[in-house]
Amino acid sequence: MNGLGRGLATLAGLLLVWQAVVMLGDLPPYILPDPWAVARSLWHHGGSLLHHAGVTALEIVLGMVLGTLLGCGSALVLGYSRRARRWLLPALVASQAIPVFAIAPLLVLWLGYGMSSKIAMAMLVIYFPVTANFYDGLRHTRRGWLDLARVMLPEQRRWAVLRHIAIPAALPALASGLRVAAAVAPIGAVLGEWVGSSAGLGYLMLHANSRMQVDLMFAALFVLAALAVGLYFLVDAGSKRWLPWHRPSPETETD
Amino acid sequence: MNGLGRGLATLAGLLLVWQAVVMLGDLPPYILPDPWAVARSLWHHGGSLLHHAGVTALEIVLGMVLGTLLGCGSALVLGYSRRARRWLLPALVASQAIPVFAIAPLLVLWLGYGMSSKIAMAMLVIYFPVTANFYDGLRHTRRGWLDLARVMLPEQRRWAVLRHIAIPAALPALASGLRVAAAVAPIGAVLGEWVGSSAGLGYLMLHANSRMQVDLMFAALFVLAALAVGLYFLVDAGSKRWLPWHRPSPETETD
Amino acid sequence: MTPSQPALPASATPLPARLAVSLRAARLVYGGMTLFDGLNLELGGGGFTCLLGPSGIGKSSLLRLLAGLTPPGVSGELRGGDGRPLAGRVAYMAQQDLLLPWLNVLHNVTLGGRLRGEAVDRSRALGLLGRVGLADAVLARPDTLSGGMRQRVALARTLMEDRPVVLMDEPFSGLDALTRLRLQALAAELLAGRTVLLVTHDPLEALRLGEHILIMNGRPATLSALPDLPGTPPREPGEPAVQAAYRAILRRLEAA
Amino acid sequence: MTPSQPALPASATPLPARLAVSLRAARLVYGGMTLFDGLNLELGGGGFTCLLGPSGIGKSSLLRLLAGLTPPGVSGELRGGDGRPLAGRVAYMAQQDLLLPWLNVLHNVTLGGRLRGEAVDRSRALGLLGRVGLADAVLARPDTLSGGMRQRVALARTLMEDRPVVLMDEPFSGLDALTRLRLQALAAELLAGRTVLLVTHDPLEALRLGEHILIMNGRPATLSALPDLPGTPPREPGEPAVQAAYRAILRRLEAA
Amino acid sequence: AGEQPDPAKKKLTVMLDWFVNPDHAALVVAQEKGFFAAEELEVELQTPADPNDPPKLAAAGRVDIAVSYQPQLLVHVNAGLPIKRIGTLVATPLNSLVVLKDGPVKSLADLKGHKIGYSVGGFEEALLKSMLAKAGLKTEDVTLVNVNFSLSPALLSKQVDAVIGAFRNFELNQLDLAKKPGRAFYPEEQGIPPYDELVLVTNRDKLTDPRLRRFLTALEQATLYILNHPDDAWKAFINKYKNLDDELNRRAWRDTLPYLARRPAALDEAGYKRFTQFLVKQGVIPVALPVSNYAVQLPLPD
Ligand SMILES: Nc1ncnc2c1ncn2[C@@H]1O[C@H](COP(=O)(O)OP(=O)(O)OP(=O)(O)O)[C@@H](O)[C@H]1O
Ligand SMILES: Nc1ncnc2c1ncn2[C@@H]1O[C@H](COP(=O)(O)OP(=O)(O)OP(=O)(O)O)[C@@H](O)[C@H]1O
Ligand SMILES: [Mg+2]
Ligand SMILES: [Mg+2]
Repeated sequence: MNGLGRGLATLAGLLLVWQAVVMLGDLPPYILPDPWAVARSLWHHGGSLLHHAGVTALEIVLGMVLGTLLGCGSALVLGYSRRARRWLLPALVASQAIPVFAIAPLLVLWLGYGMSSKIAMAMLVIYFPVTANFYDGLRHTRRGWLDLARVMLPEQRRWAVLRHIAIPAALPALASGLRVAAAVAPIGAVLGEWVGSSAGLGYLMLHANSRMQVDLMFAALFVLAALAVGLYFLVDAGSKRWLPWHRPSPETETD
Repeated sequence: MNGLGRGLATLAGLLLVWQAVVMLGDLPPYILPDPWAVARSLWHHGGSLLHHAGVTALEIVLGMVLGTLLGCGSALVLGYSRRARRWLLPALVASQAIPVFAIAPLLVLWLGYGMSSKIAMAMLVIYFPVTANFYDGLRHTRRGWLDLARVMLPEQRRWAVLRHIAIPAALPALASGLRVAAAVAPIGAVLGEWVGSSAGLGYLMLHANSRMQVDLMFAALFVLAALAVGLYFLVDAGSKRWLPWHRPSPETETD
Repeated sequence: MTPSQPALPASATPLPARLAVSLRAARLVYGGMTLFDGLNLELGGGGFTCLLGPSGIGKSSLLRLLAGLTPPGVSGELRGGDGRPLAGRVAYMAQQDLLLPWLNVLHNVTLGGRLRGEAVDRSRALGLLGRVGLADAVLARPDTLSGGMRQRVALARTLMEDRPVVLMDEPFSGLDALTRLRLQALAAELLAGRTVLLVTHDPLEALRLGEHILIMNGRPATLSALPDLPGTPPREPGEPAVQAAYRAILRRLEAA
Repeated sequence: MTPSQPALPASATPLPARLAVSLRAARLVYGGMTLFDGLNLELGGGGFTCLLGPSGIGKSSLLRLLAGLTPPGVSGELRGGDGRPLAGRVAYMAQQDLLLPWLNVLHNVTLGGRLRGEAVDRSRALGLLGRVGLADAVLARPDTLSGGMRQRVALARTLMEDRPVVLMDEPFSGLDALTRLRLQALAAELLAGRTVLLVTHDPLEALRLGEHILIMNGRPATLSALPDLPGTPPREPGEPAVQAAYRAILRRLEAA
Repeated sequence: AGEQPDPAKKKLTVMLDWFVNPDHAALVVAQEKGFFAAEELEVELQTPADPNDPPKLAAAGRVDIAVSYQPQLLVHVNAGLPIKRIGTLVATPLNSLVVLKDGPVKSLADLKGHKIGYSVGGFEEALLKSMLAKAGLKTEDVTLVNVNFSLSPALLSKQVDAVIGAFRNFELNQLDLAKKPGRAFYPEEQGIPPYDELVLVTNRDKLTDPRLRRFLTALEQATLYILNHPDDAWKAFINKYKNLDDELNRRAWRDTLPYLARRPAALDEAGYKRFTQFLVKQGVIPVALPVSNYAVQLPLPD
């Protein structure tokens, strides 16, 4: 069975489980609507969902690109400078624990209600998995390679060593981080929409939620999840393509 | 300078930046109070902050433990069974894109306003970094080791190979995931409290926010960030302690 | 070497029946480059066969194939002398030591038993480690060992496996001359009666240990046997027959 | 070997001045175990010195120390013959090949130049690769190479470095007899006039290449020099003086 | 006051307290039916993440006008927010304590030992306290849970037995449509002085902005239009917000009309004073500031 077929079958399975939960748990629609209601809503609001999904997708992609850049940059600074590592790492970790909604007015004040606040949020959410994984890769460079570089280049030219040895060696770890990032980036964009917005799937969901249109909310969730899955497998394929020396062992290959 | 001293110096640096932001950005105290106001509030509400921090810390720790167990379990299932991999992986990725806050209201309705909904939220937030990193480690076991195991154990006894080879080999990747998890777990717990609760730092923030005690809200944020940093360095120290064969190279060591 | 060999000192299990190995019409292609095609290999039951050949010719690939580790692009028929597959009856020592960094030396040596869920014969493992000269390093982590020490751990792990067919890829390459002589003798003793295929780059080692000597050469590679030497191994390197054979081997390798 | 050696064929740079190396009162302790203490080593400017010794005695550790890779717990004074530190004037080939898996063979060989931001002498690298027999594998990724091929890439990378002091840790251990002879000759040719310290397990290799032969032995380890052999390397293994020295080496090693 | 029309004529931004709903009828209709345009105003409506944010952003000058609640206004001004009320959207309480009709609570006295959900700390607790006192109960007799604006779901899923802060025009309909009709207890019938549910606030320094007066004029006209042409107004409303066209909003619209402030600019100074004193007595705010400190009635343009 090919990838598409498998995906559809997984989908069908999940829908069945869902339906079973609704029926067996005797859940009222305001707690969990049944798949049909959601499908109807998906169909009924198709145009508007598509429109909002487009907005969110753009935010996600931009957030992903910028967040990756920022995350890689931070990891490099951490890997480059011992001083940065000592002072910056705790600050980075602390920043992760700050819930957006708590600083929403601050964000609005700085970034306004436009797309920038959403992109900033998507960045924030993916920033840490990228930074932490890449940095982890950078600090675990194989000892022998560093020794080799030290003999070849005895002056403290950390940047050259980073560039030619530590960074390529850490790319597989970065790819791990990017896979996590791809799966959570949609949350970031939606969180940004939470801060205040007039478009996007997050806006649609909050709106629907506040009006107890739970089926529409689930339809939006569904579209969002599809975006995440697509992004994840894109990143996965990319990492296999660009890191040929770090392919999964065939026994555990996905396809 | 030792770890504590550095921590305090970082803190002082951050406070300076904060003060500068307040002064230069000319931010009114109801948007961003200055550090002194927050420090006063920290002192003044010390007892109640401690109480609520205790509740949140318990939620975080339980969420962390359960999320790690669940994440490791999922990664093992993915690593063990090719079938599971094919059907489950897309579902897992999809589940990640579902913004916690969108299903937080539902979770609360299912699990009540007690501690279980917060623990579930913390679990949900850390689940994917743990699963994705550990699974990544499991699927990239060094080829030679798998070959060795195949010769020693020609029957398909995947569990033995996982247990003795793939799992230990993937522990460094798991540690990476746990570091990310430690930094984001507090958000999960606080999101859970934000949706509905009667104790915890999230509750305190909500409460303070609706009473315009912005300084108290930031004091709570501060305590939350401190929890995250503490948890991160705990996990980091643990991973260095328990994975002696995978220590960072001395050049990039943190202390 | 006769079947009435004294029992292995470090092993409590009975000597397995001598098992011949046959590989027919093997073909291995790597990205358009045919390593070998229609290659046949018959190993009689019991005894050392040494495999020599230039670097990069395909010795390790052949060994991996015999160990059941078939890469993509391989075909051929592999059987034990009894007509059944070889799986489960082979011990394999790869060219890299493949020690697991999280296990100490003793646990690395007893890995096979633990993988199979068998009771681990600790005293036999300790005995083997003593005989490869690592009695003091039993609890050391692999990353604190020298290259030669690592190789000896891998050797002990292979000897621990106690299988009728043993495949070894340059098992002594990183050892000093004396240790090497000692471990060659140890291997000859412990693996007596088993079917051993040993890749080596040292013609003297092949001459000392091998009942049969195979030379792999050419692209696609072929196997050719050196005429069997008189006497039973381990032989003394000083013997005139050995010296003559040494020159013959160098000539054969040069002919590539 | 006189200073008026012909210029290196594959190198355009002038031959660097002969540089002596001196290590005084070196002490290395690993977790309570003293590898050596008060160890002195003087290498005259130019010429091959071969270091022999049992596995695990500390040869690689000594080489790493000379390369400036001091592990914790080390003390001692390391200087060039001109009194200045050695840093930047050493090429080092470790016991493991340490190829970077993401670079092809050519890029691995030219790594040093790229690290230092120098213009890369591609044609010299290709020439070296040709001479180590890897002309066909120039664009291959390391994980598709055999063990001996990897070792040859590492050798080419070391030769590419063009430094007055060259430290090599078992550079030929994974090569077949013929390739080994050829590469020994290549190393002797390209490294003429440099100060070379070469760890080997093969007494014949040491006798063939070494102007001086050092034997490391004991715990804490000490260095003792073998009386210098007549004639200039590379020597023929058949010479009677070589054969006598061979036996002497085995005796010395045995004395440990 | 014959001021010049603002030549810059930049947008007037209004931040709602919550997502658009029939409470905002006057704002939406003024926009859709051109009452703002007639006053040469270009108005932009925004929705916040949290109902506590709009006054802060108005105070910070990020938005011109914010929709808030009278009790919140007093808390905010006491905390030093430089804002003042300039208008009213809903001049009576909408807030109520709601229970399920077939639930265990039939009277306020039955609340003893039950869980009550609330959203806005401080005020709603005070409200509850005095309602409970009327029934002879204390705050300690019930368990309070902050449900952060998820009032109906919390009640429907029986996670709480009552909610305070439910709007009688909205949550009651919501429960009704979920086939679990609710029962409301009205604060103003339990001894709590009436107050303005929804007010418009702006930064103190903006009070002279001539556009504010024109804004209030347009609002007044829109309100009258809604009362005179409820069906046309509804159509205008759902024409703009198509996904609000459902039974819930239709009913909420109908139930909201009676509560709309007829004269949005008018200020009931005595009422404000009385309510402020109530809040002081309940300990929600420390001191009763003069009304002029937090509310004004702007002179309307001729
Ligand atoms: N990082 C380390 N930690 C602890 N012990 C170490 C470490 N590295 C090396 N050793 C110990 O130092 C000793 C010498 O090691 P070294 O690698 O120098 O030996 P060697 O002479 O090169 O041996 P070989 O011929 O086997 O390569 C060994 O006993 C080894 O166990
Ligand atoms: N995974 C692979 N992909 C492509 N080519 C490969 C792969 N593995 C091995 N080869 C090629 O197959 C050939 C034989 O490799 P092999 O390791 O069997 O050589 P060998 O005879 O063991 O050499 P050595 O004595 O150097 O260990 C080499 O040319 C190598 O480049
Ligand atoms: Mg090989
Ligand atoms: Mg060594």
